[in-house]
Amino acid sequence: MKKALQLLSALTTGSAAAGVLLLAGALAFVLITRGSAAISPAFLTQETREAGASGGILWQIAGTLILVATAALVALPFATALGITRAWLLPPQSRPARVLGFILQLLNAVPSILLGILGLILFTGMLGWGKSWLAGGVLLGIMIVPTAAVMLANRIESLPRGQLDAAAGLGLRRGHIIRSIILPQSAAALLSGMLLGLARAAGETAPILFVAAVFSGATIPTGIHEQPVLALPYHIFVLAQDSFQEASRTNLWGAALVLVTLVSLPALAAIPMRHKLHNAADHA
Amino acid sequence: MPDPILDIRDLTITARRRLILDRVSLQARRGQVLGIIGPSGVGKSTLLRAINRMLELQPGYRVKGEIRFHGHDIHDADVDPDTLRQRIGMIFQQPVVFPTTIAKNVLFGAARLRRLGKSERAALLDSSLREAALWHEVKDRLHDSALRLSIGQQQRLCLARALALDPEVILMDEPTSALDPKATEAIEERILAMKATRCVVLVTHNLDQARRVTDWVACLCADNGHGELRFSSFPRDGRASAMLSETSCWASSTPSSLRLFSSVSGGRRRLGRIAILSACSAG
Amino acid sequence: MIPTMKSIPALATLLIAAIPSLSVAETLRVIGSTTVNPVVAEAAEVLREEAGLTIRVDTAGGSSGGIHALGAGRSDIAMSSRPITEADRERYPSVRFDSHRAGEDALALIVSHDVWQGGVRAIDREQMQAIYERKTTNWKSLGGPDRRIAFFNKEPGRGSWEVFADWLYGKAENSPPVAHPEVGANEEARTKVAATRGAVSQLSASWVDGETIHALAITGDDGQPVEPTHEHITDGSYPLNRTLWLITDGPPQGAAKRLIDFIQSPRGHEIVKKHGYLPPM
Amino acid sequence: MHALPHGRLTWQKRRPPDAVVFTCLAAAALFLALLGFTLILWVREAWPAIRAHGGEMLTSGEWFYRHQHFGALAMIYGSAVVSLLALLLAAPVAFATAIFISEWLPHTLRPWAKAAVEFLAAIPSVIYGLLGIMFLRTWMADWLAPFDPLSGDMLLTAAVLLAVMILPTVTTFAEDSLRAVPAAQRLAARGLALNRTQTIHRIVLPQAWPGMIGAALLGLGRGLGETIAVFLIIGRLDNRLPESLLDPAPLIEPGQTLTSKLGGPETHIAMGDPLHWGAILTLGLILLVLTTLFVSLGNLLLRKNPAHP
Repeated sequence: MKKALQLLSALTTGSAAAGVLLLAGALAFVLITRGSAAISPAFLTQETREAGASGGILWQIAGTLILVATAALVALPFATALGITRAWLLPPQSRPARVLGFILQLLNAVPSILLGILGLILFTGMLGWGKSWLAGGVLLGIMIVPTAAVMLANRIESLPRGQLDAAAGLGLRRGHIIRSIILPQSAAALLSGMLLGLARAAGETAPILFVAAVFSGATIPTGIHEQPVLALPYHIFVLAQDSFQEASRTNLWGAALVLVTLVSLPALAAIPMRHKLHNAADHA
Repeated sequence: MPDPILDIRDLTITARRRLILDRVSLQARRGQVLGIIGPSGVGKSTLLRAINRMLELQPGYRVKGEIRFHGHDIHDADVDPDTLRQRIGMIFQQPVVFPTTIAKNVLFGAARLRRLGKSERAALLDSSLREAALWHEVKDRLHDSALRLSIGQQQRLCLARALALDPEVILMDEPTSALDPKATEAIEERILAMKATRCVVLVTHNLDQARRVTDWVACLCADNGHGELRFSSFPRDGRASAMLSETSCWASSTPSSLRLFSSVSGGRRRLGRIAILSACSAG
Repeated sequence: MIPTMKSIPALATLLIAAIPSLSVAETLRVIGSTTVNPVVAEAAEVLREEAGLTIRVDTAGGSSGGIHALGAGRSDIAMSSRPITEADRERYPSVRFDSHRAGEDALALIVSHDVWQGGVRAIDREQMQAIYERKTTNWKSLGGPDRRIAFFNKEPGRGSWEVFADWLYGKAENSPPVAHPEVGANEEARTKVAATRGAVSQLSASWVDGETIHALAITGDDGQPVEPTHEHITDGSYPLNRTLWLITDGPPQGAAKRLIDFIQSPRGHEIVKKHGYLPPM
Repeated sequence: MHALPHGRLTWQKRRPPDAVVFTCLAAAALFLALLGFTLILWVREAWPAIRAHGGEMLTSGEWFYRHQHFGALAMIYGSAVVSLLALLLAAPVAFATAIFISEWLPHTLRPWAKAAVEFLAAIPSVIYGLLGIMFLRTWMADWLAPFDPLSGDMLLTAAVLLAVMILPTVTTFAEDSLRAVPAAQRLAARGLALNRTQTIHRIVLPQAWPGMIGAALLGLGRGLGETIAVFLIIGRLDNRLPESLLDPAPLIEPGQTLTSKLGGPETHIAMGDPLHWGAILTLGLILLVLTTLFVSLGNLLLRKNPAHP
């Protein structure tokens, strides 16, 4: 009886895992087969025409890159500061450190649509920017700060205690220790946290829906006030919801494939770093 | 006798309601090597870390009593602990080398804490490595990674790194316990050389080393569960060295010696043994 | 010394501060109804090539979205398939709404192919009210197939709903509170009705292809069904016609004036006709 | 010797503020203050609606913004049903997958399995929405044809799509809590002649169970917050409440969740009218409270095992 039970358990869990693997494979297969039909140099370098039925997705890609770059610039300083504050500046295991850690984990799970509405309150309501790329960039930046900060903090906590003591023993101030030991040795974790965050930011639609993205007519912004961008996720969102002419369907799949590739690149780049950190975390 | 650089009076340290050191008093002077000896776990390292306020970097420690540096209590509000640690250097049992070149390691503190020109930097590098007796072994590979040095060389590198800040006091926490005899001898020779211009506080549980290098020795014991100063004397003083070798507090914490100790303490035998074991394991 | 990561925020603030000084050519902002959008979008592309005007067209929020954007000063022109109402004027007292006709259009009541095949070809106001208020729920009672009625309502802010409610209840405000599955822009309405059995919704007549979706005739009080053809729009016999408006705050100037003048020019009329609408009366 | 003056006062000079530490603390405080400020602004702008319609929002299922009715019960029901159903569909598969990856899968293959799960997690929600429209909508319409659904867009379609979307989240955190059980315990169990299945059931699961519940709650939190994919395929029909709690009828009807309303057209036009805008913001607050509740509960449960930071 024991043998049969073992086989049954292995089979059920195995088939579930196989199912998940199959699902991932199927999604990739669908995206690649349907999307590659539209992919061509022209598709990536021309602007959209006839509401998505023809032309390329140049400005959508450019817009997404602008949003992601802005998000990185906005998020980096805050993620660094929050990570170092939680893991080192606040006494470890003290109440403030634990509370900050808890807040960061909550912020990580705030629905992105609430960020979109937060943008309406701040940028449209208070600052009266109308649709602006900067508003979108800031919101996406706010979204990825917790992810990067938590990864940085975990890495700092696993840094070798000896080096920190030795540096303090020399009379180095906390600022020196941050610059000379903590940052250099945890930069990899911060970078991979940022990359994971940026990968998610590139694919988000909800935060940019109200304050940053338009469907047509925008190219490279030349200011802040009333300067929206096109964005790949928003382009797909509008096309998916609205038009179904045969021509725009292939372009729609093409845009989807480009977005998934764009999103997977930073995530893939982060994998080698995360393995290194994972091993380091195990040995520390 | 010159007035003491370090004057510790009734120092009492507790960690989360557990007493570790009870009313320890001792003094250290320039031109002298003060030895602190005793079984492991009696609080020698904790005492050392209290002197340059490294203890407050870990949560849960409370320090009472006075530690005077040049007659000025180091816990006064206007004392900057970082500047204090520049005046009181520290060498750990396990040498800790930063993952960078030998030169950058030596100047790791000085380059950041002093405004040094290029030539001053080279001069300081030269003098520190010489004072740590490491110059000849590394002078032509200063820009190699320090991680490739032997343990003994790494410990001397740490010494050079501390000396680069020209501290008045050097605290050494069992600096040779991880080293081979040749490296140990090199360190001990450096301690005797440094004695001329600096004050050295050496924590060790190597009796011969204490006899060889210290001018004055303080023996900490864990009589009733926490570290106490049993006595302090000249190491080579006949009476003191005899007491040194046979007093139980000095003996290493092997069970046999514990039984001997508990019989002497009479009635509190059971409590004594438990307290000792817990004290030892805490170290 | 490792280049400190802390210098990046300084760089960011510098970059963001420098941007405003860069804004050069003023961009004409046009927001509003998806019904008017195809005409304005094509006109904008023409003016962009020929006159180098940078015109941005956005349809989020439909007619009301455009009017609110104009009222809040977030847009230069509002595209609307419904006229300005008293409520709009009250909400934005300081705005002098100046409406210009871009074309005429008929709002059709479209049904899916299976309903049309089933024999439903015309509908009158009472029957439509019964459907809207969920009193009639099966096409059988209208001489159609025995199938549930799937009414898709245009989402809030869309001009089509206002025109539909005005016709059904005299004034949109008098329409009863009732909930239906919502569809957004014209494209989504067309797709949903085409893909759903027993479906009916409101859509500009020019978007009806006559194969997957069909436009019902409206039976007037005299009992005569009137199809939404151009003749019936011009002679006013089809009740559900509406004007496509381009609305500005005060008389239009600069780029706004050029866009409106172009759309009201003969070349503009060609674009209007190309998209199935009628040039303004 | 380059000895500095050994005077007593040299180590007493006032110390200049540590610039780096100051910027770190200032930036951290600024970020939290910014969020706090927007939360206060949010509540302030929502307050007129809360005061006027607060009770009604939680008790009535009638949302007619044109008639100043702001009952949100139908949307709360929609969000709850879609997320719970998604979790019911996703959790068994996710737990089984996590168990397989952590207990059965040979070490060398584990990175590949994790890569597949992370690929599913990396796919943006708009792509899931697109896949939902292109495939799931028609499949659900055909599959449920006997029940004569209005169209392919319904609560059930949203639940199925959401199940796929939260699968990676639940699997990853469940696998973490399984890995948190020390390998030594597995060896000890095998040493006592327990086979792998018994080891899993007797040793690993009893310890990892709280963490896996935590993983499920995090998945639920993620599901509640999903907007774009749900918006595209839920049909967006307001005020659809079931007769009784377990009445399955609404599942095959179009519906509305908190997020599909928040991401929809009304938010665009609500800003003009304080009451309508306040009601929309209150929906946001309700969503925030629900999500925070489940996520913090999930994190607490996950933190019970050592591996989770």
